[in-house]
Amino acid sequence: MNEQSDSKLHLNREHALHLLREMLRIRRFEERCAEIYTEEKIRGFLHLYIGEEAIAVGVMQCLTPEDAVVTTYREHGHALARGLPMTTMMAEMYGKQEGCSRGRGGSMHLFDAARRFYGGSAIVAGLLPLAVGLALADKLQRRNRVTACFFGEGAAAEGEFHESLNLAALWRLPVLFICENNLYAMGTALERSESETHIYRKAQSYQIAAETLDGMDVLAVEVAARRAVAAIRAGAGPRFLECQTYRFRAHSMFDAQLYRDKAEVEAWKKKGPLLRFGHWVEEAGLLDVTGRSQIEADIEAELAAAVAFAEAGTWEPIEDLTKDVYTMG
Amino acid sequence: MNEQSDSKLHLNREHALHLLREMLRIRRFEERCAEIYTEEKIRGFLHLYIGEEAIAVGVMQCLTPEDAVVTTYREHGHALARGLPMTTMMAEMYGKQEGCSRGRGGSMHLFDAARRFYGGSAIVAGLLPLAVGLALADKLQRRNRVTACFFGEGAAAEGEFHESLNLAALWRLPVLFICENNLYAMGTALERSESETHIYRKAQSYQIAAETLDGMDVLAVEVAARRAVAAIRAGAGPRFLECQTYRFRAHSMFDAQLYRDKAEVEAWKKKGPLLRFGHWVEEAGLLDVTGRSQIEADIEAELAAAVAFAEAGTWEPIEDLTKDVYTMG
Amino acid sequence: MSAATIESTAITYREAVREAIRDALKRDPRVFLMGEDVGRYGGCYAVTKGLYDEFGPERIRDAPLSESGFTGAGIGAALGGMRPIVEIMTVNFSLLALDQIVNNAATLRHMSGGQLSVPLVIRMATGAGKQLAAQHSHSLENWYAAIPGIKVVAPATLEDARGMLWSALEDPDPVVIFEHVMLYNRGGPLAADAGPVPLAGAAVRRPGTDISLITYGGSLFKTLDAATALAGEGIQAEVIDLRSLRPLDDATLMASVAKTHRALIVDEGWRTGSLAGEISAHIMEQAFWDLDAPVGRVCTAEVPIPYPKHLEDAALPQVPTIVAAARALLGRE
Amino acid sequence: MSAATIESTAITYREAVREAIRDALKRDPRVFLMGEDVGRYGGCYAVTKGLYDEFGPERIRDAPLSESGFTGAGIGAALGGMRPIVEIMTVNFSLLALDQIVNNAATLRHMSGGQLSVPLVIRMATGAGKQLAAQHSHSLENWYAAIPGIKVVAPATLEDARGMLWSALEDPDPVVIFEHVMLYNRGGPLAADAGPVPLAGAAVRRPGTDISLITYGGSLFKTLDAATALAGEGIQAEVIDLRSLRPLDDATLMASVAKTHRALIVDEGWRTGSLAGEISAHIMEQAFWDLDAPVGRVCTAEVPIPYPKHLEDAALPQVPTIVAAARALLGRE
Ligand SMILES: Cc1ncc(C[n+]2csc(CCOP(=O)(O)OP(=O)(O)O)c2C)c(N)n1
Ligand SMILES: Cc1ncc(C[n+]2csc(CCOP(=O)(O)OP(=O)(O)O)c2C)c(N)n1
Ligand SMILES: [Mg+2]
Ligand SMILES: [Mg+2]
Repeated sequence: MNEQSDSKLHLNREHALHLLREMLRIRRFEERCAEIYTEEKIRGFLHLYIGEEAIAVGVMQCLTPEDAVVTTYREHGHALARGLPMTTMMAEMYGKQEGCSRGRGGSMHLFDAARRFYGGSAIVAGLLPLAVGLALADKLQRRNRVTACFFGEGAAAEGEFHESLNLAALWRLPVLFICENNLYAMGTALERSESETHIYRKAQSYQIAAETLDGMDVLAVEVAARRAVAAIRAGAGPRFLECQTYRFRAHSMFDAQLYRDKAEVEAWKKKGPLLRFGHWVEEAGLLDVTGRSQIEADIEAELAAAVAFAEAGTWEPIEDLTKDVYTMG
Repeated sequence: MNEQSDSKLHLNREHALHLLREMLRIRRFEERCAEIYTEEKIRGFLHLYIGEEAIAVGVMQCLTPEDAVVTTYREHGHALARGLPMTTMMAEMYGKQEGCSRGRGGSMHLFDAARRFYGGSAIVAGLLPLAVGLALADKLQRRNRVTACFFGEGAAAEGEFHESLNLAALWRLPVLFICENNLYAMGTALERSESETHIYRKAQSYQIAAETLDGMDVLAVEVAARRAVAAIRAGAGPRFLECQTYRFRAHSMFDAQLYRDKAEVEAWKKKGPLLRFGHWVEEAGLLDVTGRSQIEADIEAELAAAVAFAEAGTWEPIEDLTKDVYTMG
Repeated sequence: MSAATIESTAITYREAVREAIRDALKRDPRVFLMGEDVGRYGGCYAVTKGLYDEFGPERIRDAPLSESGFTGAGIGAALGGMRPIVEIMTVNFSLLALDQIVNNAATLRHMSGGQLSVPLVIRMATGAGKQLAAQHSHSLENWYAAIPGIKVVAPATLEDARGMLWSALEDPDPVVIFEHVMLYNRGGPLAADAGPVPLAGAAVRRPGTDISLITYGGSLFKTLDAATALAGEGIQAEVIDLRSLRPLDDATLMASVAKTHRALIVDEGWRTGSLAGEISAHIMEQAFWDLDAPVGRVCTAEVPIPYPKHLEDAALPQVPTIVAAARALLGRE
Repeated sequence: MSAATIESTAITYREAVREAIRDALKRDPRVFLMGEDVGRYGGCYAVTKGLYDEFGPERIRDAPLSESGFTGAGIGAALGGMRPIVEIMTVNFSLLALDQIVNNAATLRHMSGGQLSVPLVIRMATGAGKQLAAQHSHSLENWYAAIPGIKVVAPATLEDARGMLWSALEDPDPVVIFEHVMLYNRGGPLAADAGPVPLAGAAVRRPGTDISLITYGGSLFKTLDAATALAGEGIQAEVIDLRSLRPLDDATLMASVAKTHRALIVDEGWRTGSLAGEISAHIMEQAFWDLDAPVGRVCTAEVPIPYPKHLEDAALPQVPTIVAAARALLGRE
């Protein structure tokens, strides 16, 4: 495991178990969502983060409640790691009005203003400019806050990605860009969408300090993010992390995955963030079988409560359809 | 003057005088346009290329009639160097139907399909994707042609610039990108619009071979362009030239130029492409005072004919207003 | 050819589009398809499944996430002598390419004094109904129908899905084709020799005398169902499928209104600024004196489409709302 | 305050907008202006001249050529507690920012279940008349007026130019302000204490009884001139300035039509898909039985605007075409 000397990471038992638990919460939540999807209680698009949990969990350790988070349609992991309750998230997946977006957004549009979680967007690269603006507001108001902005490597081909990086760098804004490079954008492999497949080099071409790292290693992510966030808070402007990762499941729920080899998927699964970190925690004697079962049981209980909450949730009345299009009226 | 060893440039007297004459044609044409503008016979926006003539002239030496040219609203120089007749260009400036775009485009929208001159666009960076497509058509049809695409450094901030570079590099398309870095986009200095002010480095971040060069030196431009075009024709994919230059005049006709120092303008004028190359041609004994006068007189005659042609031109009948919106009807 | 020799096969709308693309690729070497995930993935709505294996990566060209870039590249390739079909996954993402479409594709011919031609076809999915929420459920057909220099069609039937792409590729000007997401799974018989279908011209899908129901694309079948329901009440509704959204076929519309004296337009666009409004204005201008009642509109509620099914349903035109609006226009409430 | 104490100064529309921005910057520290060349250059239409020196680079923020980027940054800054004014040089370039406006600014409040607020003001120039040709002469107000979640205004008078920006900044939702390029040089007196002007509500600019001329923005003064010409022929035209394009003030429109029984809409947008069509449909739906003649439209010819003056003039609504259309509606040709 990566434990660089300049890290401020204090890896005691408590923290290690916290990381494990957080990743497991995401994994179990999504596995359950996939099941519920087949029951047709969750509909629309459902993009699972399974395999990529280390990134959201690693980065989120480095943020304070004052910081902001901006992400994509593949955002269950970020939302859970940011502290959104599983209950309101699950209700949102169902489309119930007790959901974190009142049920209107569903899987792709989780919001939580109190936790400064700004979505949840279905337009690839569409929220990058918004992250720049949140950071600009902080800078103008002299608040020492960071905006963490997650996106896939597919977003790097969009013009909005470049415009955003340039603005953030030019104006030295406190944005942490996190590219979740899972090698595919739907069915398009990175080498078929980018002439330069090292995404961090694109960031460098804006004079943004950038690095690539093992996104399957939660400690590596936390270390890198902690360093980056510290630099940002010190006024160094934006930072960019390219996290190498892989999605274990289909792009959305239905996808024959003809564009990649089964063997490739299996090889990556062996590097899975839960597998490796779980193993390490065990090896290090931080967790025995009973402890692990307890964690799983806790999560199962949390999940059961979330599902019950969602099931018990209510539908927004049709009369409210046009409410909130505008603030008044 | 830059005469690198790998250049295929044969700088005999004839060619030197040709370069001088071509640059002078642009200079005199635009000076006349500016005068005519004050007479209100030319209207709308008029963006002068004065100071930047070496780029269009240098690059155009390396293209064949089969190659394509795509440019911006500051395109008189490219059009003249590409061989568009001064007559139809001047008629276009007047808005007469004898103009190269039937008078409908004016200064910003010069077209000449026969010369594969595809405009002339008023949307910054808007034609870059189109250049990519022209090159794609050539590649798909197995034609060994180059598409030369000119744009200002301001365009580099637009998303379309990045999307285009990536596509060209990814698909190894025969595009020659020429950035005319005149340090300002309207009133915005480069360092206030780009975090990385070396535009060619942006191209490199797409794995495109790119270089920066003295855009005030017509020979340097021709040498670089010749090398780039040769590589493109050999199948090496796109090439990128960042030409350092300066516009001597206002952005368009009206502009108080409060955003830059008079001294800066004067310093650049000393490096003017006509001044330096004219001087060099003289020093090298290639042209005496009479010869120079003869060139000027020839151009003056060409210009006089162009103005007469434009003046004698006719207005497109109002009944034809909606003609050509569609091919039929 | 005698009727007996014309065979027809059961086919879905998705397959009809696919066959149209396959045909075009076989017929004309200048044709190629370009868009996100059209190749190895098989298309986000599985329209292009199999074509990559059949035609290879040059002609079924996967593009990076760069809507503006590859749409513009399509324009350039059309200028360069190709016949590109650009697929923008959905109209929602086409906002990113609008500059290319409005400022380049639509203007180049006129602005160049007739010198340049942009024989480009752009296909995109449109519409709601799959619970994809606010950023994936737009119907912006009217925006496109407002752009001089392009043609816009919305095939609703299998014949049109198959035949309009054919005609679009033969057209020298840019053509935008809207495919409603809820149509892809619709099946039915299609004649084996189904050929090109002209781009202009509305179709009377059901003749009637009491009211003209004017619609297009994904709303056609809802409107036909509404007409059936109305017939049960003794109301004979004429159903007109616009098919071409630009230009509009005023002759067919006005002939119908001259007969029925009443018109209702069903359009999945948001009401304000909808194509329905434009058609209402056309009837106002050309058939005012024929009208026995004001032209009505059934459109989508003016709200970013919400995710839950009951709210999505409530936001969109539905058979009961169409029936009720038609009844009201006939004074039968 | 007695009438005597209210002073008014001669001012141009350009200066009125500038004063409105200056006021806002002084009144509210959360306000800042962001856009291309708004600072050192002074604005492409010189609207912001002098503000950079007065307020500095943080509050008069020059942005790179990145319409999507800085518009989206404006949305984010609004979410972050600021009150940004984003200037997009002209509506032509706003196509590049439409994704941000449609998919983010307009949806965030609803889609988040009412949690988020985007108090953003976007200003942009619109319209033709300066011989800037096909890519610089659009009037796409109707596209914006079709987007649920934003408000759209088009101030035509000095009072509105000054006062609507004020109200827009106090509005918790995104507001788009269209400034017609031909208005900037218009001058007149403006009261020194000119205050905020509500965003909703049309204004009757000239009362009349025979026909309602409905217009907005750059076409207002042409329409008023047409009304004067019509008065010379004994036709009393009522001129209505929409001011707010979204929402539309139906009450004022229908009250006028109820009185005049005839309406003509003057709109610089291309005819098909124009706001004029939407208004015609509103009148159809709400005042059909009041009409003595079909509602007419004077719009821009459906063509990329050409450069030469005579063709540009021919493409746009003009006083004589308005007068002729009004006469025709009154049966006086
Ligand atoms: C602008 C835009 N274009 C296309 C799509 C369709 N789409 C949704 S996700 C996706 C792939 C994105 O890949 P990446 O950014 O790598 O994220 P990942 O799904 O791998 O996490 C595509 C093409 C979209 N949502 N938005
Ligand atoms: C998309 C777009 N945004 C803004 C403008 C307005 N504009 C016209 S030219 C220009 C500056 C462009 O600078 P640069 O690319 O460096 O070219 P230069 O004029 O220096 O040759 C701007 C901002 C435009 N035409 N298009
Ligand atoms: Mg990916
Ligand atoms: Mg420049």
